[in-house]
Amino acid sequence: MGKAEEAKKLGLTDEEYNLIVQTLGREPNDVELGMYSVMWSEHCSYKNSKPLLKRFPTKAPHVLQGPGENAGIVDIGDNLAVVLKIESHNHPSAVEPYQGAATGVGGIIRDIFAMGARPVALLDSLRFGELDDPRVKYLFGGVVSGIADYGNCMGIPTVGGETYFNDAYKDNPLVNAMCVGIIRQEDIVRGKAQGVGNSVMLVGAATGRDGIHGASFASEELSEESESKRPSVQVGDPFMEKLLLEACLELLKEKWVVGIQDLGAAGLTSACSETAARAGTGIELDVALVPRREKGMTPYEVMLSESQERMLIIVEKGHEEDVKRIFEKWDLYAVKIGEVTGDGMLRVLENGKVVAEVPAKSLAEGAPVIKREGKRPAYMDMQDLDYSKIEIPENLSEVLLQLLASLNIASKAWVYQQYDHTVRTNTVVPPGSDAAVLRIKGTKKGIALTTDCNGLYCYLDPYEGGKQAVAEAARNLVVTGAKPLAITDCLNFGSPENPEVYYQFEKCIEGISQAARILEIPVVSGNVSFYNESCSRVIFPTPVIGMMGLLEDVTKHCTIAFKNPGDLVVLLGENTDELGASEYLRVIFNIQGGKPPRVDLEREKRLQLCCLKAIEKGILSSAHDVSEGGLAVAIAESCITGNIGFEGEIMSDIRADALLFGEGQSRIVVSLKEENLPALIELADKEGVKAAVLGRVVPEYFRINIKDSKGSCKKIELSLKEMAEVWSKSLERKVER
Amino acid sequence: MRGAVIVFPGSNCDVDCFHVWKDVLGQPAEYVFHKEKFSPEDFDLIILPGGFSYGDYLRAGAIARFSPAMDSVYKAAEKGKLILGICNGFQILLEAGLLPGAMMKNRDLKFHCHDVYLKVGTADSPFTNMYLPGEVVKMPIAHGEGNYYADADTIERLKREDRIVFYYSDEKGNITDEANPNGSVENIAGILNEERNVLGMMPHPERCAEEILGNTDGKRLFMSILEYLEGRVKIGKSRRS
Amino acid sequence: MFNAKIWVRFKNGVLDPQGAAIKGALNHLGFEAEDVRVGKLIEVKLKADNLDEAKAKVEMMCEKLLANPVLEDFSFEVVEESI
Amino acid sequence: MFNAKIWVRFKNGVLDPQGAAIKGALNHLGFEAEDVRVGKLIEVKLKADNLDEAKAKVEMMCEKLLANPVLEDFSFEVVEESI
Ligand SMILES: Nc1ncnc2c1ncn2[C@@H]1O[C@H](COP(=O)(O)OP(=O)(O)O)[C@@H](O)[C@H]1O
Ligand SMILES: [Mg+2]
Repeated sequence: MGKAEEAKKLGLTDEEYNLIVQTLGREPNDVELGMYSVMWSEHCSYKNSKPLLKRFPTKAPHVLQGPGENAGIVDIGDNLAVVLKIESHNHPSAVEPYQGAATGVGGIIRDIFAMGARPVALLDSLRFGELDDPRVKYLFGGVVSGIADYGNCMGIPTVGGETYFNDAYKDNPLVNAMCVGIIRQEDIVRGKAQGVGNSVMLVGAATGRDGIHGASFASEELSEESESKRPSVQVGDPFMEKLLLEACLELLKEKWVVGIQDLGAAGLTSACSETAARAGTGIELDVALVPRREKGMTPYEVMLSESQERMLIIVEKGHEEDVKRIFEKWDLYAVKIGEVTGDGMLRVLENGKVVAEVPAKSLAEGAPVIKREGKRPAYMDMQDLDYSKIEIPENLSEVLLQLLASLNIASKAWVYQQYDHTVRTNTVVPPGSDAAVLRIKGTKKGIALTTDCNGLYCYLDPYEGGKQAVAEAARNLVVTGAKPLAITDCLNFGSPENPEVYYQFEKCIEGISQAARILEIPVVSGNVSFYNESCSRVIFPTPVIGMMGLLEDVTKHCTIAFKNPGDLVVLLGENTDELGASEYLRVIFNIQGGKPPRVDLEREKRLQLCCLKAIEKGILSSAHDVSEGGLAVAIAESCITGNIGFEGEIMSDIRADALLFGEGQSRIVVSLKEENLPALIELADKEGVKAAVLGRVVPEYFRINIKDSKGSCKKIELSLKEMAEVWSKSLERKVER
Repeated sequence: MRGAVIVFPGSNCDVDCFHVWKDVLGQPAEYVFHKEKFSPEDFDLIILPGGFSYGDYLRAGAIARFSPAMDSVYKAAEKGKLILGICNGFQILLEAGLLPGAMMKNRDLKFHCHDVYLKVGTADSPFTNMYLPGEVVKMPIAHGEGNYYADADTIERLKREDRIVFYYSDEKGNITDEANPNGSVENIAGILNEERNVLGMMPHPERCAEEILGNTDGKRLFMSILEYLEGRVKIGKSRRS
Repeated sequence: MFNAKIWVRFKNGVLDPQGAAIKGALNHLGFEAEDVRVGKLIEVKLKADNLDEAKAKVEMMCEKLLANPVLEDFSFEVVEESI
Repeated sequence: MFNAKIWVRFKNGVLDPQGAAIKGALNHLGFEAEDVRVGKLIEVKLKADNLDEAKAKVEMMCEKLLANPVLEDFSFEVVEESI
């Protein structure tokens, strides 16, 4: 087989192959071709997404590191910074759910401590098909225990995430993991191979034949054949990673450490070429020096292995023994495998003989960018739904119960109770609220964390869906009392080669950018995952927004639970006549259509400011944003989590189901002592936010009356017990059955 | 009172225990790395923290018990020093034979992280003298292998000698199967050795010892230790006379 | 009634973190272990009409549930229970 | 070099949660499993001067580390590696 042909088999296009030949001035050998093929895969090169990602706002005075490094970094004062990043492990999890998810968690943790930060929290954003399918059930169970076992063993609390079920994800589940770390600003390190003559060392686990070509695997759609590619799935060793974490953090206190980089997709090839490219240097290494787990590995295999729990470390020459000493303490090896050079080449030797020699920059950054044209999907024209044809159900109490039982709304306790979310004793608000809150020991501060995205919204209107994901994430932080500071995003899409998918991608990015700009929340890191499709279906476009916010005084945090009988319940924001894309239509009428609710970003901004100020003033007892399931579900959730009831009356001419279950945006349900009402009203007036009393917190029962101006009246009446029962138990019942 | 927290490879509640003893109780605290030995005289309290020593590979706590630091722990236990094993620390104490019985995987094979109610079995110990016997307290658990097992004779003896410190219970103190999160025999959540100076427990008192974390029921355990060490309470008399 | 003994092992080349940790512990205790691999031993008592059927059933069990073909190999032995 | 196969099983009378779960799953799939017990298979390659020494070593390993006498029984087989 000719080289060009082989290149094609490895996924390189003719144009790409020619460029490689031109760059090298010769044909690449097998090792070089393998290295190029993984580094220029979509997963490593971002060749399909780069130009669009530039549209994100990424700058703000508090951004210490934006996209481009292992993770983003945000200044939070007190000389501290927060490091954050989210990443997908969708394809590995579709093939081997337990190990796929576990190694996904392992990988994102390494990204955080590669910056020198102590990881303090994990979040996981999950999407699966419907649980009635036995294979989906197997995938879901495996993914959750994989995440649990890895994060729990590491002693990093998993404090939040999301869990959605929709047939769109049946063949291709989404498993996104986010990690957050804290660091003193002077301790920040970067993944740069600086200083010619400095030593390049490999630390952590021995190298085996794991996951060779994993990066290209992630850049293909799933097919029957993917099953046969299974050996590329790696096994995670969280114990090894825990030792690696402690050893690296100990090491990184030393001034003579120049750079550090985790080995993820494309293993040594990626770590070496990226660190060299960032520093404008080269690296020469000898694969014979790499400790192996298996006999007889070729240079090709060593360079492309994706064995987990390894790091590349660049130290000043002469400090190799110091590195070894630190790693020995943790029973880990550290081996010098090469040196930083000045010629910009990544030169791979085997026992002194050159087996590959390519420009590091060309490998890491040279993949030709692919410009694509999007095409508005035809289905978008069918989204107009005539609601007048949908009859409002007679028994709205029953509807509310059905919504509370819907797995997209019901409690996710079955998931997050398998995650240690209290280790490190910082978790002030555990999973179960709108966002998790962690204190930062040694300061008065706290951080709040969330991930959000509604794939159905993004499917029906990618631009509005993108906007909404950012708005909702920010709102979820704000209701805890945190000011949103930064976004990390994980863009999960189908194949970019499909113009309709590309359109979704472009529009989602526009929506995210627009919302991020107006709400003033920069994007500091992220990840793109394409090819999430099978022959029968493409996933919903799912740009997951991970967001982090800051509380100046963590004791002032707020939760979603109603607290005191007698408290007034007030709606901040306005009810709208929107029903499109709602969980209500999906669950009750089996309709996934209509226009998703629209976010007025200026109004959203005022609402968030008002809520933040009210929490800061200490006048609220609880705050919970209205999202899936609408107003009735939001109130019910505040009741169930507070183990307390509600009674209220709403006057409105909006049709009853839209009022109760429509997912109109920019609304927050708060509760407060009656004496605080004037202060809240004053604040709301000042910010131009509507505030309306909905009712009161009462013991035990749940009653909402709605009346319109014509005097017609509808009601929901339920006992707290029956609501709590379906909301708390539905997921468990479904999985355990 | 000088406290030591042993750091095994894979310990991850070491910092939490250290924080409670030092910052919450205001006592001197030190980490002891598993490769080091120490003299029993060096410390008044030795904490074996939670986590996944050696990844909990093979069996939880099985490998950690061979650490050099454990040699010193045996000696300290013999000398009557207080040894507190929490979660993985409890598992290590069982494997080490400092406490009777063994730990198995939770009966539903799942990791459990949530609050549980505990009925105080005995307040007559250096660790629980600030609780009332029969009192119900709330503490978080976070473990995958907390299913305590011992044969009937051992259980009988633990009861007779009043060595069961906590039982999983409901909010009202009823010891029911529903309130048992992991399948432990007789809902046992924590036990003492014969001399009452070694306590192993699965729940995490260090995670509920500060107002900001929403629960301070665990703080009294550490305060009990201080009361005892500072000689303000005596224990064990009722039984031994 | 038939008794099956099923062994499930990691495939060659697949990382076995448990084995590695146990090897470390054994060597620490002074045993000279060169290599340790940890697998599962699953004993199943099952009904079948005859030995062949029992074997076929066990094979199916392994393929469907007991072993994960991505990572593991299996082997088994079936004997009829002597009453 | 010697190869040891070690089986570690729960003692009779100790409830085996994993076995119970697998039994449930097998029956759900339509296999008629009467009883399932899950144990460990630990394969150790070790140095020893002769077979007897190897066996003695393996016995010690089991007693000290590989099995927990409160819960578990063990048995093993050792063979010399054919080179
Ligand atoms: N996979 C998960 N891991 C951890 N926590 C989760 C997961 N799924 C949901 N949660 C938690 O459950 C709560 C409700 O989630 P969700 O319904 O997505 O909230 P919201 O609608 O406010 O975004 C949150 O606290 C969330 O962090
Ligand atoms: Mg919310």
